[in-house]
Amino acid sequence: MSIFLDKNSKIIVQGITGAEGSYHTDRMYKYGTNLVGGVTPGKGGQRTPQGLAVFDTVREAVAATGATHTCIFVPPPFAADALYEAYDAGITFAVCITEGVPVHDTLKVVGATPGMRIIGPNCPGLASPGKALVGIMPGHVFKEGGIGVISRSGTLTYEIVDLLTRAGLGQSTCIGVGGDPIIGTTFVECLREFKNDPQTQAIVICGEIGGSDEEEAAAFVAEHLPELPVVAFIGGRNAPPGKSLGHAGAIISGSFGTPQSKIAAFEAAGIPVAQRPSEIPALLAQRLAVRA
Amino acid sequence: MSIFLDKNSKIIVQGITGAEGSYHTDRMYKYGTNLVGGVTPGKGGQRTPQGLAVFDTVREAVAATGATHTCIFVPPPFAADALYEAYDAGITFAVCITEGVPVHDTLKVVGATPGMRIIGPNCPGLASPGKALVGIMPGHVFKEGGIGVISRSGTLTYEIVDLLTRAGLGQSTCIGVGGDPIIGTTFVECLREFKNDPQTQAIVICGEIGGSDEEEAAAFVAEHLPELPVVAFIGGRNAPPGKSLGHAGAIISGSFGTPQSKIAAFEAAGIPVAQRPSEIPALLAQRLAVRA
Amino acid sequence: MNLMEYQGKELFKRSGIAVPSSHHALDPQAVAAFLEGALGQWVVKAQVLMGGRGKAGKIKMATGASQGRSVAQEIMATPMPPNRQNPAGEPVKSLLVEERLDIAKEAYCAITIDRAARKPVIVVSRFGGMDIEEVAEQHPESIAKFYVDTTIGYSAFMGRELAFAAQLDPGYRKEFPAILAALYDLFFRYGVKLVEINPLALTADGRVVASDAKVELDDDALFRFPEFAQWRAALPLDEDELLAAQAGVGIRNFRRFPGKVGTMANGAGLAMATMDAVANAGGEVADFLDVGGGANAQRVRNCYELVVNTTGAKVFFINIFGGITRGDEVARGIVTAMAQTASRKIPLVIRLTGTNEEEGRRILREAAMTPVETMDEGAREAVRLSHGA
Amino acid sequence: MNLMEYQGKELFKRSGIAVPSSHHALDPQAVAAFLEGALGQWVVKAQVLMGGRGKAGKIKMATGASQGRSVAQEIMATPMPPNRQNPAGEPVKSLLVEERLDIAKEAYCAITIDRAARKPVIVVSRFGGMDIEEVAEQHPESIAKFYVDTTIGYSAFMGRELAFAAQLDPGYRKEFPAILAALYDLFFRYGVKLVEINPLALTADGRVVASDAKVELDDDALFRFPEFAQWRAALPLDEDELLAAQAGVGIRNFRRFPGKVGTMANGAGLAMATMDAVANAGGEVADFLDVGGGANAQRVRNCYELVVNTTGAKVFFINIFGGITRGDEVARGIVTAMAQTASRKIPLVIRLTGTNEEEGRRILREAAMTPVETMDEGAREAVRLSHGA
Repeated sequence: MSIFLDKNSKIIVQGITGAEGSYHTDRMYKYGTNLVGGVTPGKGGQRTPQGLAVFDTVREAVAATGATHTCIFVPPPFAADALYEAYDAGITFAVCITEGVPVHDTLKVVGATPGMRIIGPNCPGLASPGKALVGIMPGHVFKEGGIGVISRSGTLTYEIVDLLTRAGLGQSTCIGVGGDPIIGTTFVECLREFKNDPQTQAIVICGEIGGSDEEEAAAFVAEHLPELPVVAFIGGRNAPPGKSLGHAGAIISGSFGTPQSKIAAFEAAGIPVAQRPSEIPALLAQRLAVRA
Repeated sequence: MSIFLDKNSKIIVQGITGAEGSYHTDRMYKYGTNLVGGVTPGKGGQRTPQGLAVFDTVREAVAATGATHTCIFVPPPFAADALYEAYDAGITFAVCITEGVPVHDTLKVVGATPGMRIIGPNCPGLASPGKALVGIMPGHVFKEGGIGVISRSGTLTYEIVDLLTRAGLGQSTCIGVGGDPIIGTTFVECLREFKNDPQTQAIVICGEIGGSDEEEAAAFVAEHLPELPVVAFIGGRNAPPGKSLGHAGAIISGSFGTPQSKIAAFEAAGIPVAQRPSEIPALLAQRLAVRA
Repeated sequence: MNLMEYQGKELFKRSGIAVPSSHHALDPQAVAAFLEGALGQWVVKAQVLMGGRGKAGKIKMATGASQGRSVAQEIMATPMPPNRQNPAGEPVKSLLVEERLDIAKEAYCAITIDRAARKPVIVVSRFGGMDIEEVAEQHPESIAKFYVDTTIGYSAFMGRELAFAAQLDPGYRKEFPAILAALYDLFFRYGVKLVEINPLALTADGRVVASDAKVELDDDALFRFPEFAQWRAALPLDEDELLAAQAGVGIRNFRRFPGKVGTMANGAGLAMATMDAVANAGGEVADFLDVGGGANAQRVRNCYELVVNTTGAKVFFINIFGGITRGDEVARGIVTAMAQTASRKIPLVIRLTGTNEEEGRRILREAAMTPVETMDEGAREAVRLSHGA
Repeated sequence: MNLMEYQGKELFKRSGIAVPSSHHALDPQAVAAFLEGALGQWVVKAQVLMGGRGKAGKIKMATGASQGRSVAQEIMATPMPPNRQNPAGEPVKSLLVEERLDIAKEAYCAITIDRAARKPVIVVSRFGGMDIEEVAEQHPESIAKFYVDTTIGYSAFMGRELAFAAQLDPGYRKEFPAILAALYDLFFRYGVKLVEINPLALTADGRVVASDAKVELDDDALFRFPEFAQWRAALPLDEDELLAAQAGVGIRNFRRFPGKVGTMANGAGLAMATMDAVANAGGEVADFLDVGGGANAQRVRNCYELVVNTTGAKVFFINIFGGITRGDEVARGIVTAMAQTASRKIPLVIRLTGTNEEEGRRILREAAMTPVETMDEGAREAVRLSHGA
């Protein structure tokens, strides 16, 4: 198995003829992702270089292809509209790559689309190696296997996945949940899915400063996944309070969101916290060996 | 049994110390309804003449009494707020007596309170005879029995119930769904409940001009309750188009909401339509006799 | 409350929907003054609530002040011709003088509340400028609808979907989602029951403009918009509503008809059933009247005087189902009301139930009124008396 | 974007929240002019973003023009004293002259977005006029919160519940739900991240007035409100953001620190991890810098110049994880950038992965730069070079 995404997930791309959309459509297609079409209003009837049908609306795309998943590449002012359109057309899984979506837009969409799983916004997407890749992640770093990876960042995730792959530790599903303060799917929601995934034998949590997603993930692991090998990493330990570093969500406000609090939470849950990404494979191998 | 309401339903009154609220609280109390308290902001800590506790907020009332049902007597500008407060406090069944609620308020409340059953607004409430009465209906016309009654009006319902009672036909639950264009619970939703109520042996549908509730009820009966004796009445057969008569919802617009359409729908579903209320008991007795 | 075209367009302007440049004029002189020195052709439109202005010759072109004055005079000279719903027609009290658009295409769009779906519904057709019910018959495929989830509200994709589904001319596409956004905002902000743009014009130079405006406000929401009170004054009076308000009953609770049997009941449903009962007994009613709760002496008197003085009633059938009120109290109220009124007397037929109903009927009999036991009996008796009268 | 008090109060006024009558003055002369002939006592407040104005002597009372001028001069004479987040302090560029309220009680209310609940949260306390974190420690029972369901929005019961739960003085109760309604409307309408009234004053004559105003707008939503652009000009510049914008990277993507190791990475998470790697290797960074996607020659050059010219970097550690981009292309870009720049040269340590990474490293070696294979190795090397420099 794997979570959220597999070989048969039928996926469309919203904004498929835009610069970003067409570039990443090609990469996803070449990875072997089951893309079934795309949407650009006014370009219905065209075909992409890969031969994918372009539709004017998500409703038409879903009717013609049976798509259940969407990957959204549209500018920030239109991201909420794209998500509503997907929801209204019956899409159940949406990945929103767009960075810079107003936080109230995300807040409202998350509240008004019950039953649709949203990954992001401001995220690199996700991959179930060997099956499908949705978003902007580089396919070549992945290898199919038993490690679930959840992360708030992009390149750092690829870095960590690359380290895992080089160490022979393949992945079940890797999810970049996004760097914004409000995101559609949190670490805990990913962990809840991993809990029921037989392919996933261990988990890497790649957190960063800001918010309390890491603390909640630690508590969830302690309560629901005490037996599972889990390793964590926290980026931004040396960040000053009051300034967000790159990600809108990576900000320490007062006593909230500090690396100390996150590290303490992981350690209290029995989860080792790597000092540097390069330590992750060894920590993981160690935990897997103890279990076996 | 009965639907929506029985002897054990724990009921509060919102606006319990107002003129309307206190008057009808007394009548409900004397009927034997299981009232457990009421709400008037700023009067928390007082007691009603019946000895019921008054709370400042619905949240407090629910926490203290375990109430699940509410009956709302507040002026029109505050009705939506009262319904939201009930919803937020965990109330699952709300009767809104208030007449003159802006239609957009009702529209928004109905869309934003999934899982809470709302009767009304602009309705007389409901009664499960011998068990409980919520709203402003006169208790003395009812008699416990096997007839379910659904109606869009108030006094006409009492008239019909009175005719049934005098003819020896007791009632399971009688619901005045309300006279507004947008209401929380339609005929079809009541019928769906009656379908699973062993006490209900037959149904009287008291419709009126405007909307398509009657047509939908007829279709539902034909599909899901073909064996159940059902009798209908339509008020306002002699109404002119374009003018609402008393109820905001009783209006014929173009070809919509005409008595002809409603009568045709009932007849197509095999439901006899009484020419006058006084014919209802005989029609019902006849249908019950055929079945027995 | 239905708004006049110029009022609706004022709301459109506030909401950012393009309308033709225009001037609201109260008389031909004002039309002439506005057109003094104005270039090009203008349209002078009667401001009335009734439909069919074009066919009735109440929309005319004009160039210059002098022609403007003369067409304005023609339009205002006669009221709108009567129809079934407005047997008296409707006087023309003001005019809208409007830039004449060079129209390339006409479409239709509206937002209203769908009762069955319990959602706002947006309706669009590529055919505008004619009655939408006619379009529904002749070109059903041209009508596209979208039911809006109120927890989401309007979002631009809805406008895109509708434009594609209704096959609007591509010239509309770019602006259409934003026009619907503004229209939905207006609909939601002002508690509107119906807003309709028919036609929504695409001009030869590519603008999308609301060429007409129909707005129905929710009477129950007017308390939130005190600014609309001044507009109400400009609307044609609904005499029935005015009379009802004067008598102290709800404006929806009284409606006059041409028959001879006056009626009154407590509760709208019962009042409708009372009308039907009179029809079943072979009579014709003079009115629909819901006296509401608390049928006390003052209220009964007001209602009696309302019916006797403003309808052709020859008999007054009072149908009270005493749910909570006591029969004897209602009876005393009626007797007192009749003793106090200075209006002319017509026979009363009174159906009265409730606690102490026998006592009530005794009181009525003693006051020489006709108590009956059922609605049917009362209707028959009232019809009989009306024939005799 | 954090607003100054006078800007926040302007938004409050627009939204119908009562604020003291006031005048925004740019210098002592304007204060004096405003107070010429004004009766009673007034408060002169420094308009700065930093907290702790009272303790810093930047809020003073004044009666009359002459005293107004002199306290204004005193306040503007020195900047706000520095603290850890603002080591340079903050100059006082303008003043708010405000009616002095006769305050009977002070409460607190705020609306912000709760990340964990993914809902707006309204926070109320009966203790106002002090730091809310202090209140949370000393009087936790005085703080009441309400998480708002965005599909419902604000409704008056929330204000009633909060007033009871926070045990606000009964004097607040009547107006409080409407004040929160206006505050929520402002929060929602302008895409606000935090709005805080501290204190919300109850005056001796029973008015409820926002005595201070703190508003944080969402930078990502500013495109919807072009009217706020003029306000930004009045705010103290964040030099890092300005420099980032000039270099063509996002305003959140660059931040300076006192160390000697310049850093740059592609991706915010990797850039943070790069900072951490330098710290792990015993060094101190000169900056945080996310170059973003497409690390082409022009972008690399801009970033290099940004770091060399504005920080104390003695070495520049470039950490590129070539997810999609090719290693040789990035290497060529870096070489070209270094050839083109006119800025002074410092040693480069470059960690580069991706397709054709060996070829990339060869290109770098030939250009006399230091290619490394891992982030840790690069950090160690950069720290070593910075010590040597």
